[in-house]
Amino acid sequence: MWRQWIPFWQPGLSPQSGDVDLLFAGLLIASAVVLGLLFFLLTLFCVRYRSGNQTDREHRVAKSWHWEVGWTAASLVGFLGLFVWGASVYFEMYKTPADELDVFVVAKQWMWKTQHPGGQAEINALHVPVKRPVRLVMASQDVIHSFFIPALRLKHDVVPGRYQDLEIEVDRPGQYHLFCAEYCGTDHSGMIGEIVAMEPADFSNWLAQQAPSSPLAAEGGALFRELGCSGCHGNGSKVRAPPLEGVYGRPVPLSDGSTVIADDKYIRDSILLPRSQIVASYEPLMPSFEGKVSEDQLLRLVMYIKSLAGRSS
Amino acid sequence: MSETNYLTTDYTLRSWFLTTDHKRIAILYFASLIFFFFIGGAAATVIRIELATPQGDLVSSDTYNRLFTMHGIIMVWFFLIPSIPNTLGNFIVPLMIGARDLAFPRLNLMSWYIFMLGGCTTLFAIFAGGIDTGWTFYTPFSTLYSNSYVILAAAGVFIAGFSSILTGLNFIVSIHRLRAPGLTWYRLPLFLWSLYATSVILVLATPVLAITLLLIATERFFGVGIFDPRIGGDPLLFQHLFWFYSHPAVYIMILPGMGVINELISCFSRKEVFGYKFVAWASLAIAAVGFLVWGHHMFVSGQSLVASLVFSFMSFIVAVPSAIKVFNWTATLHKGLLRFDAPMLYALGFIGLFTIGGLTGLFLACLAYDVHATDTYFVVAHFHYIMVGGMVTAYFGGLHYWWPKITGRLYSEHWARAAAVLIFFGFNLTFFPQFILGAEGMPRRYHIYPPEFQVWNVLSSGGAAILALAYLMPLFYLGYSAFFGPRAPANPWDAPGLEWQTSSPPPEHNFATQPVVTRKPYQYNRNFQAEPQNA
Amino acid sequence: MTERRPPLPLVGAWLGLLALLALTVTLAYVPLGAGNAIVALSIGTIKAGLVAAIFMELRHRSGLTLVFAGAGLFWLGILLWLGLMDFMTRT
Amino acid sequence: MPERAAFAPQYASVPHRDNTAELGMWVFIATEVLLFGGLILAYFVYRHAFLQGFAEGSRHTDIVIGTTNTAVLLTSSFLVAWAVEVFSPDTARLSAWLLTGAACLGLFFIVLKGIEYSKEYDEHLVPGVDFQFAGPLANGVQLFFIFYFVATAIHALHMLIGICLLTTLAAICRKAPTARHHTALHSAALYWHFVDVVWIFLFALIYLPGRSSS
Repeated sequence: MWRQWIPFWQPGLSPQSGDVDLLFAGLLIASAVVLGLLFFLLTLFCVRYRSGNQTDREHRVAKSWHWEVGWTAASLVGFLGLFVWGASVYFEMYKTPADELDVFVVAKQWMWKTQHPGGQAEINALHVPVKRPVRLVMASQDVIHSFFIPALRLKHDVVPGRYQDLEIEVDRPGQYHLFCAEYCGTDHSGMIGEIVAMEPADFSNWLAQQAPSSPLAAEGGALFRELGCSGCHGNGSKVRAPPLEGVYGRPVPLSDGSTVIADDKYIRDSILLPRSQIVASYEPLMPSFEGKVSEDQLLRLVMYIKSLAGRSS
Repeated sequence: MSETNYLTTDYTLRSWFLTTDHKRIAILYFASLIFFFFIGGAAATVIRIELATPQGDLVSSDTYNRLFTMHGIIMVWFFLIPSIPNTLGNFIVPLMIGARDLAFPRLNLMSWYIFMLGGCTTLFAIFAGGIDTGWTFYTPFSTLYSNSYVILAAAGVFIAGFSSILTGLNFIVSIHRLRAPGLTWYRLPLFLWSLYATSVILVLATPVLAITLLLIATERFFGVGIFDPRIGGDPLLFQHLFWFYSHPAVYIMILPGMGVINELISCFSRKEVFGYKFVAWASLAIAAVGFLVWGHHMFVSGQSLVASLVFSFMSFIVAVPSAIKVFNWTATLHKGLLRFDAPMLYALGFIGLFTIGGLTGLFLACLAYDVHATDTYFVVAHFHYIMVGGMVTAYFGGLHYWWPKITGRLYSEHWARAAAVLIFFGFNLTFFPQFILGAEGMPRRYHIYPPEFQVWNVLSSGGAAILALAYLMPLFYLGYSAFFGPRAPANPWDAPGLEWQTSSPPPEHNFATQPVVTRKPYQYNRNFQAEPQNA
Repeated sequence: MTERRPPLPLVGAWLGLLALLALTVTLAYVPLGAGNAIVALSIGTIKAGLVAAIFMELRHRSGLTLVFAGAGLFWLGILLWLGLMDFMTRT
Repeated sequence: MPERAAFAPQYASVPHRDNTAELGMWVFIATEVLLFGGLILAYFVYRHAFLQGFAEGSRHTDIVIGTTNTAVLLTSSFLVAWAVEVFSPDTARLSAWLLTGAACLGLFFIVLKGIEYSKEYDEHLVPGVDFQFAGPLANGVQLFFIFYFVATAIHALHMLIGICLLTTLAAICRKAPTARHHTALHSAALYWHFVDVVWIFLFALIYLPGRSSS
């Protein structure tokens, strides 16, 4: 409610953005109190002690431990309070909820390409259902971009060379700005788009109406054969390579004795840098696909391997 | 004039360009900085005119990107960082410590030549076609994708860095070794404490920038990718290295301004600075802790959660000494005899603007809010409140304060006050709307923006027009006074510092006899008359 | 008669440095796992300390010079500590 | 203008000037530490990420040349320290010889470094010019060699500056040394020792990792 009293202020539209707005209001109030006090004192002193004014100037004080310790301690306590508040909201924002919808985002100079698991692709737009957490898996093809939705008070840089997860959730249907917030070259200011939040039913309709392209996982499966991955990882191949059925989301023992969870990042790295993390009891034979597959193809492969998660090897 | 002073010892060009007199070198720097300030200002003017409308109708996107990059590079490295240290500092430090020159006068001259070489290299890069990476040179854009003169511009900044290092080295050693007899550390004016802290940062942070720029240039020139993600390099490593310099560099820019404010507040309140030791040590605390906070530029970059937490915590800690200073300045006014000459107007403006800049800094240190505000106009507004509202205001204040000492002439008080007031209003009108823009989510470095942001942008552009005019005013009345103003007495403000105890302008070697310091700085008697430090 | 021979500490430091060099190269070939890096850097630090204390005459210098010499190292420590912190704690 | 004083007007005495200069030199060295510091951070970050690659890269450097060079540099540092210790107008010739010796050792270091560079060029290990390395560790090895070349090149540049300083001072010692050259010699010596210290660490970071395993 209090947000409506601030002119020009659009309230945030996700569960967390309310907390961010509250934090913002807290910061504003704290600043206003400090500024108000300061300006009051400055004005008071400037008026009372101006050179033309006859007033009591005896007993001037040059230093005072009490005051110094007082305002140092007060600022310290105030600042620490703000730190704790800000950090706790931050943790809340980046918490991963269960049951998510995955959407892939590829950033490149100067557009956002988004892709739903069913294969529906969008450019500079992203349709999402309301009140449902959506996990964005973001990658950049070239330079650093930053995925910024002011209405959700959320942004994250997309650094080339790695996947970046970001959870979003929109409370109310509508159209909201999507900006690139990290300077990325000539058309940086043109790298903007729209987040379209819809009621779940509308969203399903929308998905169904999109050009029927094959689901990402299916395309990934085709790539899997095209690129020759199935030659080694497939059933009954002569080369001994780890089977990929049921791998996703499970711990994988590595040759150096450690284990990793086979998430998106791990699979991506295994395709690009296959010999950095060797699965225990396998030979490091796989060639690197660095430079041979685009980010678009990579995410299809990842989706495909993910779709194998349910099957047992 | 019966005696010769540093300006009248010799009139040849050679005597200026081969001088080792710190005062003449300060003048050389001053002239160069005015030049760079107006180049950077011109770029800002075009940017603000462009942003008055949401469409990109004045310049193309490529030109716009080159303009804000040029504005940033020129203003940061060729105006703000050298501004107070190399002009006012160069002139005043030896006078304040009662020395005949800095410890290494030839190094001082060399630093100016290096600075000019760096400046010319950068200008050449700008006029040969410009550079469009932003002043931050983020990889991999700067190394792999930008089609502009990155290496040349980086070389200019690299070269200018050595001038910073030499200046810092000279100040540190001079303040340690050349203090007049009786001038103990706790008798140093606070301007020197803050310049000492600044010098520590200059000496220890600048080399990291140098090596970072060198790596950028190597990567671009040879095509080897030390930050190239395609061979496993990490663009975030670049950001760490860059901000290890560039965040402390913010304190390089603001600390000298804080130093000047101490001198002004004390002189025009006719009172000792309240809590001298706290203010002095706060400078060093800012310099030291300022090195531990750089990661707050990277909260959304993908650095680890632990790192973000530590850097956020440290960022709040570093705000404490700044707060201490503001409270002490305010307390200094208490029971003073306040005169509102132009330097004092600048000082009061500084306190207000710096406090707003500092408080909004807390918004950005605050993890959850920074996620929203970083890379928006909120950041732009915040650092302009510190850099322009803080540093440039303090620079103008200091310039007016020491102007009679530097030139030996008095300026028109009326014009000076008018300019101070106009700058204050123009500044707020320019930059306050940008806080609102940022809070509403307008990203920075946007050439074209959605129309709903236009109202605030028009206000900001209008303020910028006022600010530009206000910044031109001193050029005229100060310029006029330098040649035609009335002669200044040795101590026009009746201040107690050593620099006021020699003639205006000072003789070639500053003091006719070696001053001996007998008391603390900023002493005034019961009748608010200055008690000189050396009497 | 002016002394022409090198003072004993200098010779001692020189021979010590060469001996440490031999030691560090030898130890580099002994498999110690992660210990190899620690050994190499520790011996390097001792060697640097010898050069600083004896060749650079720091052992005869006052506190101020020591502070100046140490400042660079201290700030290098900050750079490495906070810089590496990010990369060590990434998940 | 009156004849040149023995020291500039801002100083009170000759020792005052001398220890001011030494202090300045130490500030300069602190700056240099941070210059190499940025590189060292990059080294540790990538070594942390590419442990095997860095070990492999290290095995491709020439430890014989590396060790010889370390010994050469330590010895030249010793000669410079000796020259500073015995410097006085009547032992100037000895100082001159010692400095010449140190400068020659420095040159020898550069020559060996050049040989090493050319060997690495033959093995296609120069990133940006000719880098071919097959196998899983290629990225780590490439990052290692980028660090290797940048760090050793900057170090070699420092060496060249140092050699020029030592040669100039040797020439002065031969001709007309005065007490005021002692300060110059002392500062140059500090610089030379510092370059030596940098090498001690570069040696440990570049040549030693990965020797105990294959």
